[in-house]
Amino acid sequence: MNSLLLVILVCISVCAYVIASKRAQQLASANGGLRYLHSRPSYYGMLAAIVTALPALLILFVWSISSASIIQSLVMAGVPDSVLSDGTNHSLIYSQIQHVASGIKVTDHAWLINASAHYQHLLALGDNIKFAALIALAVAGLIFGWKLVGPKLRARPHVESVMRGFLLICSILAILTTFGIVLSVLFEAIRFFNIIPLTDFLFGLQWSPQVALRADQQGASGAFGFIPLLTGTLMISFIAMSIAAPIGLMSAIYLAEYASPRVRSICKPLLEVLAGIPTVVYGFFAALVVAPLIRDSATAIGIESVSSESALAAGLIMGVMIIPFVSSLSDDVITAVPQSLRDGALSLGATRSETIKSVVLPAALPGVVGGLLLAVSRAIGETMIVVMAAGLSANLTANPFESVTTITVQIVTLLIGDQEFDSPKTLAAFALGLSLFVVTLALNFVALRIVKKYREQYD
Amino acid sequence: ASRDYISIVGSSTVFPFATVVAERFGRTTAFAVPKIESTGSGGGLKLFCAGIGDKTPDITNASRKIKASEVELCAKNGVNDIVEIKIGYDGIVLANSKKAQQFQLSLRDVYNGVAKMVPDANGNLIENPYQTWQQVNPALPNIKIEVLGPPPTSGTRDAFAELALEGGCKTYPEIKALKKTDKQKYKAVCRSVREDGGYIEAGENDNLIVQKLAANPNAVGVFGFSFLEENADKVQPSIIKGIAPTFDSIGSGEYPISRSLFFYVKEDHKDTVPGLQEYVDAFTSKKAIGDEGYLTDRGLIPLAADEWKLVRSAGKSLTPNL
Amino acid sequence: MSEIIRAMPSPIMAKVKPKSSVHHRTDESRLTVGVPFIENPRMAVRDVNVFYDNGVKQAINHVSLDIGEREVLAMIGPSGCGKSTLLRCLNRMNDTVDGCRVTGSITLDGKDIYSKEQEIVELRSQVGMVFQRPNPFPKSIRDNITYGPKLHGLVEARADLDLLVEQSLTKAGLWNEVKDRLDTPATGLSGGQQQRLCIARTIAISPEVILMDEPCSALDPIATEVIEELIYDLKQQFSIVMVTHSMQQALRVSDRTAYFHLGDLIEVNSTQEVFHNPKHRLTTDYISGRFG
Amino acid sequence: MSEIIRAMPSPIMAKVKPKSSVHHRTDESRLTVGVPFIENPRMAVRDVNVFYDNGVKQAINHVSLDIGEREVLAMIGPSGCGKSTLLRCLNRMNDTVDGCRVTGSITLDGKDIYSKEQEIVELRSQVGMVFQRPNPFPKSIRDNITYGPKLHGLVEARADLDLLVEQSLTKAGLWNEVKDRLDTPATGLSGGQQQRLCIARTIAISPEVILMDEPCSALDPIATEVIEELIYDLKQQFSIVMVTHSMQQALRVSDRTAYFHLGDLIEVNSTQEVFHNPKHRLTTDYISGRFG
Amino acid sequence: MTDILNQIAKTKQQKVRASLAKRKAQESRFRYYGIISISAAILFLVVLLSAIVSQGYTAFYTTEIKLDISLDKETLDLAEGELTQQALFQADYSRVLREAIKQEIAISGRKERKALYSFISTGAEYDLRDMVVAQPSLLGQNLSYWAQAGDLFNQYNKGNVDASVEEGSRSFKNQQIGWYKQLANEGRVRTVFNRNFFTNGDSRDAELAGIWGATVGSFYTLLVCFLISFPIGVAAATYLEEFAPKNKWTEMIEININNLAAVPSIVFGLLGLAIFLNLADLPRSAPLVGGLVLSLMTLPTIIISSRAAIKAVPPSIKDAALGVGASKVQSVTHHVLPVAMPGMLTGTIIGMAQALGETAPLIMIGMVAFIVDVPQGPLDAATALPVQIYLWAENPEKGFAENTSAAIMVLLAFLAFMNTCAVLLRKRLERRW
Ligand SMILES: Nc1ncnc2c1ncn2[C@@H]1O[C@H](COP(=O)(O)OP(=O)(O)OP(=O)(O)O)[C@@H](O)[C@H]1O
Ligand SMILES: Nc1ncnc2c1ncn2[C@@H]1O[C@H](COP(=O)(O)OP(=O)(O)OP(=O)(O)O)[C@@H](O)[C@H]1O
Ligand SMILES: [Mg+2]
Ligand SMILES: [Mg+2]
Ligand SMILES: O=P([O-])([O-])[O-]
Repeated sequence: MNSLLLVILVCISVCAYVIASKRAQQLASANGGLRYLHSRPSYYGMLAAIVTALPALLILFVWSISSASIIQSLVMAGVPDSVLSDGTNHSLIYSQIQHVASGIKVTDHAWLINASAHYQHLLALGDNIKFAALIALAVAGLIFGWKLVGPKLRARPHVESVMRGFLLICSILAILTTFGIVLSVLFEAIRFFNIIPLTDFLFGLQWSPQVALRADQQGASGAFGFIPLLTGTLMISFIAMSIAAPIGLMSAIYLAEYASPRVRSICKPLLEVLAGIPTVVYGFFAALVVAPLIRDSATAIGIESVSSESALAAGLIMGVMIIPFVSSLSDDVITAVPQSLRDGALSLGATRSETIKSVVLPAALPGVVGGLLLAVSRAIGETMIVVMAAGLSANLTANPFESVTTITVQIVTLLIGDQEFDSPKTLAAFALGLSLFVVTLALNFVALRIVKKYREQYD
Repeated sequence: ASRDYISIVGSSTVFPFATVVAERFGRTTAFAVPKIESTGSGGGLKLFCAGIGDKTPDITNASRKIKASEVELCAKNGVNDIVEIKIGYDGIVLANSKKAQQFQLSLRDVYNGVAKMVPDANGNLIENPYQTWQQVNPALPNIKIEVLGPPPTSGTRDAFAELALEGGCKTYPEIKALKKTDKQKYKAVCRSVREDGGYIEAGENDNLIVQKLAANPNAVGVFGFSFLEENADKVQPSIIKGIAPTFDSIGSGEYPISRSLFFYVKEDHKDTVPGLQEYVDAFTSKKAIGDEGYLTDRGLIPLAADEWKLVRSAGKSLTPNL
Repeated sequence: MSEIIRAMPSPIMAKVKPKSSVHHRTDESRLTVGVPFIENPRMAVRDVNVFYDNGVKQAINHVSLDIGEREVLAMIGPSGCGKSTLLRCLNRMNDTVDGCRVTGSITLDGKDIYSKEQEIVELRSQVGMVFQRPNPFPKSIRDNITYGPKLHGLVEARADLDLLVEQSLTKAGLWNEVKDRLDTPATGLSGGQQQRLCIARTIAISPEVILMDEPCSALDPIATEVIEELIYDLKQQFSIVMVTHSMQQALRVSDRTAYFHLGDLIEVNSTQEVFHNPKHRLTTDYISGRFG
Repeated sequence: MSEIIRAMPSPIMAKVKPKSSVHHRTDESRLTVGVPFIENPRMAVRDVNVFYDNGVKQAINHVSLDIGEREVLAMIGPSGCGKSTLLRCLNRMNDTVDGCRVTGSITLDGKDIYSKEQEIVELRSQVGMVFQRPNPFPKSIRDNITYGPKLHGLVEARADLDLLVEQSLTKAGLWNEVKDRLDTPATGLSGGQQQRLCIARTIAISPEVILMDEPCSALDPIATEVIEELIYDLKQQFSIVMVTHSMQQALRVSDRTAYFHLGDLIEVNSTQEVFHNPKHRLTTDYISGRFG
Repeated sequence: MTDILNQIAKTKQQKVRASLAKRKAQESRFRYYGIISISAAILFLVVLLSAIVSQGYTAFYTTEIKLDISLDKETLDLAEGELTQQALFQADYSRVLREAIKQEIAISGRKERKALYSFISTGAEYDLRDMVVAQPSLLGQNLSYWAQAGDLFNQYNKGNVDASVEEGSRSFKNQQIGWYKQLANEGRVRTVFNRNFFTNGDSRDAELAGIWGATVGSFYTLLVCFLISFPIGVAAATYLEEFAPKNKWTEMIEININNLAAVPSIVFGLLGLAIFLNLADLPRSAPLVGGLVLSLMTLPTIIISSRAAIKAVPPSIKDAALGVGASKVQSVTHHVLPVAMPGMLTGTIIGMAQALGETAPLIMIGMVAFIVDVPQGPLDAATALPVQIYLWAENPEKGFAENTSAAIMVLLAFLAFMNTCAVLLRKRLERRW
């Protein structure tokens, strides 16, 4: 129905475009050329098409949003008071009516049959009205658009302001959805903090969120201390960074300063392949290859109590994943150091490595640090590697051979099985999401500021 | 557009059976293959009871019987007509890696190893002090207590708490006495699981637990018998009260931690969701859950013949039986 | 004025054959007008060709030229004629350019700087360079000066370093302006001060020759004036080769001037001679403003 | 030569007060030396100030100047003196610069181009512009030429368009070089050809005035020569305002010359007069090469 | 005051030379660090890829067993009388196959029977059924039929079962190995290309499981993601870069968009759950929701890269257009956007490639179900490639290990394909000024 309507609307708009631009053309040639008109004929056409389609589309949009509730109130108005009065839930009754109408349910209550018939009738009526009204509106728009054509009409500026409006709406949409959606996490998180005090969450040392699902069940006590998760996350990120930072940085230096264009053109994309591999693949590799390997070799050199899901395994693999991230950011920053600084050092007789160490790196340092911070935020937010390779036990430990858990892992675990947002358990996922968001946001903010400052230095 | 496939949620223990049935059902009929999510019995029932209509599941699998509180929740949301189908038995096994020593446990050992509160020498309840199995029982190996088990959304967890923990708990007369005086406290003591790291909630995926056991010889896992069967090459069951979990010992009820498996169907959806009736029919058929049915190959312990007949008739007629 | 141009056939179009392929003027190098060779040169450039892009593009054609002691040699010519290229060959800064190749010979005090034995590090400590845009290191003023000497291990004692800083800055005419803030970042200085700092930095390693590539083109007239005075002072001690795009500047500061055109060295002679009595038609045209 | 400089105090340092805050020379605008106003001007600039950065920085101070019919007016002056800024005010290209504000009045044939009624699109079709670096659209040569006319609906018939392409390119002296490859990308042309294409593109919309901002500074001497000849031809039909950094070029092609200094219009007069008989001290210094 | 400069000049050459050896050693050491780092990274890539390939390539072929079957009505459990399509469809083909294999291998007892029956995949039944339904004339005939082998048999045949392991910890027992050898000696075992892997959806049987379902799921997800994020992203970037006034607000928006690009994907999964499933009441497990979630994630990436592409358009081109009298909107639509389009597309493809590899947010919105049927549209339940990998990786059966690796190979191939497209696009459309 809607798609047919859309097709018809498009057709009418195309008509509007064609006849309006034709008319403009005729006007122009009758009056000595296009200079007679304010704008090119196609702009008159576009304006007419906009006038035709835009109001109809807007009304269609409003209708789609509001029709459901209008119909609901109309249908509910027809339901006998006797049914409504005995304290039943209105929306339940309405869904019952809908089920009957769509055939899920069979019933012999007369009022229900009547109501569902009413419902179906309204639905059809609404569709017809919509259809007729929109087409009438479009045709009116077409006529209006055609009438508009004239030498005085500033068609181009009008069309252009519609286009700008469209662009503006898109950017507002992009920004608002992202914002609005962030707010909704905030909202759920606030619900969580209404149950569990913020301080308990932020400073608690114990994490045991699997509370009872039902009244008659014995779950965990519900300790929502965030610290063990934070330390676990930080430990894994730290291990990852201690792999990624030196390797990434040295790779970047080598590629930027030493490698021939040929080597560079081969190695750079190869490194970037590492970043392109889906993290679930790394997780798979970490869990099935690296973790047992670490365990075996640690036992071989006499370290006991090595967990099969050590922080080390997850951290190492995550480090490898982040290498290209560090290297490409550092590479950018290093190549952005002006050649003139290198020339300055070289012309004083510095060797290449001396130039790099004493001039290029210090100059690039803020940018490199910013890049590293971005990489850290990436590590903190990484999910699949840790879900598959790190553990679930919220140990508060500094031993990398033990298993730790991370914020992201807990978010996944908390929401599997139970997705009703009515217990601190499920809401805790949002609190964790929010804290993750805040932490990465803060890191990014700082990192971007540093990088930007650094860029400004040389622009 | 209304949904044209069956939507199933629920128990991870029943998941491997349900998927096999669903796949066969889809391949041998004109209906679509049902979509199955493993959410745990509790989680599944919660979703199931959220209401009727397209957006809610038609069936939930459960590795325990539905609780009165859940029936209430369903009713509150308009889910009144529920059909319960029992499909067979399952044992809850405690297992560890084949590379390690096999455990011989009593229910009391299990209780002392996993419970949150245990009685000390004087019978006072204290936070569980045991760190190694040997402290629980000198006959057990001297390794750290590290039990990987399911979270509260899981039916296995409920059954484990009721059968194993409470079973061990009851062996202390003073606690047993509590049942009469303070039922609430009794439950809290007997069914609470320790939270100091000895018991690790390993999520709904039993396969994952098995994988982790295989990699970590110190850990003990809690999961359904069928997973043991499939992974007999990697893990070994602990012997509980002198009885190993086997096909026969569970079927006969000899093995102490055995339970029934179920699924629940919304009768309301019978006429709307194509294939629902047929799916239930296929699941309850002799070919599937009979003595020689294909699910027994996957580790399902079949119902006794007369019990099956009852289930079969409920499945055929699909009349609400709760 | 424009009428005049129109009346005359354009000198360039008429006379200069367009630059074509590589090696196009193989044995015309001796065509350089004036006095390219002098007695006791510090550096001697002989029949040098420079190619870019792996030989695809020839930027310098068979240039031969001497650089004397304690003189300022100016290189002038229209944009793209190869002034910077030749200059950068003199301390092998062109080595850093991928695909750049140099043939012919360049000697410093008689030793071929392109020979295998030549250590580049050493060469650059002898032939210093000052660039078009001031490029102080993003460090303190003091560190900018001491960077080179420390690198080569020329000075060790702290006191010597201080002395060195003072003397270099004094020579560069910057001491009085910065003596109170030696430890502040060099990037905080004005453009002209920065350029003098770069000169001081170069002086600090006592090079024999200083190369300057349009050292004033990024500076305002006042700063230019100061640098020009400085160059006048420096030539008492160093040989200076300087590229400039301003004929006036060449006239003001240099002793000898070399005029380049599309990679050829057209004319070289004493500055007075070049400007007031040019021998080659192209030089005349350039100086009288027919092009450029 | 350098000795001379050393002997004389720098004229700049001594005489020119440094540019300070906004509005610093409010009523000195009449101080412009020479003949800023002429009879029957095409465009008239009256007491124009231009501010950048929301008024923080004043780039043009109270400039008044006429642009006559069929003449080439050259604007010269040291870097940063505001030549480009004033030029871009003439077709309101400065509107695109955030924070740029223009006061005073500029008229084209008596109509204020900064008035509310003025359609910018129309203004720019009357006052065309050629930029410093050639900037052809990344399209075919033909499309480059026809873009403007199509935009304004000047020409409809396909045949007319072809004719227009031919005539514009012919006027820009490019027809013979490109007539066989009108549909190849314009970016494949050499720099000089591109610049002529840009001129052809401007001619194609038949502007009344053509503004050129250093149109030759990115070109080699030969291409420059060609463009200069072209300008000579164009002035038979158009008014041309041209910014140049080369005094020689101004001398060669312009009828009148305006000399700017730090945002002030110092002197304007016939080119011969400005170069051979400058009235203002600053002009003299600039022309004699004391700075720049 | 000594003239230190003169002093330096005198001793310089000697001192420079003295320091040279050490400095040169330093230089080459530094260089080696760089080489070692790059080699380490690339080595890891090679190890990872070769581990995956060596484990996964066997999934591309599968095993079949030749059986002499007799399609008589009795074995098929077909009633006498009219043979409807329906009846043929529901006949008992497993019995036919089981009888056939029992003829080859003599067995006794339930245990052995089970062990032997596991040689034949349930997939063989369905294949046989489809064959008979398509060709009812086969009924009553005896023919030799290549039946799809069961998982363990298949694995053993492909050499993925280590027979030297002690029998107790191995699912494929010695007796079965004996039977295998017997069949192999009779020439009844062959290895063929595994079509199932590329045409099937998920399955509980490793030898039947395929990636087509997940591939189609990924396709719909990406399609939705593209249709939403590309137009909005490009329009937003155009507005912000070309039309928005440059002030504190736009700067703030820019910072926020940059930050959003680095928000962990799992947070977007949370959002999807809260907004699209719980608030907007969209169906669970649907590619539509997956696409929406991923588009929120890619939107900032697309906006950022599109802005960069627009910024990279030389302003001289805009000036040129304005200079001949084009309006701002015209200069943007006629010149800026066409020139920036390759850059925008490249950024979009890269964003899409990232989205293709995302797992965590899809898990949050229920795209982790067991789904056998290939989805027919964006509202059908589906999984996606990386989620399928995740699911398979946790399956205990041996056959899924190779399936997992093979699925990874396929996913990597897709990613490589997309990235190559991006590179080629950039190369092809990139213009030089
Ligand atoms: N790195 C390079 N690669 C390729 N060609 C180059 C390179 N550097 C310079 N050239 C070319 O070599 C020729 C000479 O350039 P050079 O920079 O030496 O000229 P110049 O006389 O210094 O000009 P200017 O006055 O503009 O600085 C020019 O044609 C230039 O394009
Ligand atoms: N967009 C801008 N924002 C702020 N200041 C500007 C801007 N454009 C130019 N200016 C300043 O205005 C003054 C005049 O600049 P303008 O570009 O007009 O000089 P010019 O005479 O054309 O110099 P050149 O010969 O270098 O082109 C300079 O001080 C310059 O820094
Ligand atoms: Mg140069
Ligand atoms: Mg300018
Ligand atoms: O997943 P469960 O079977 O333990 O509910």
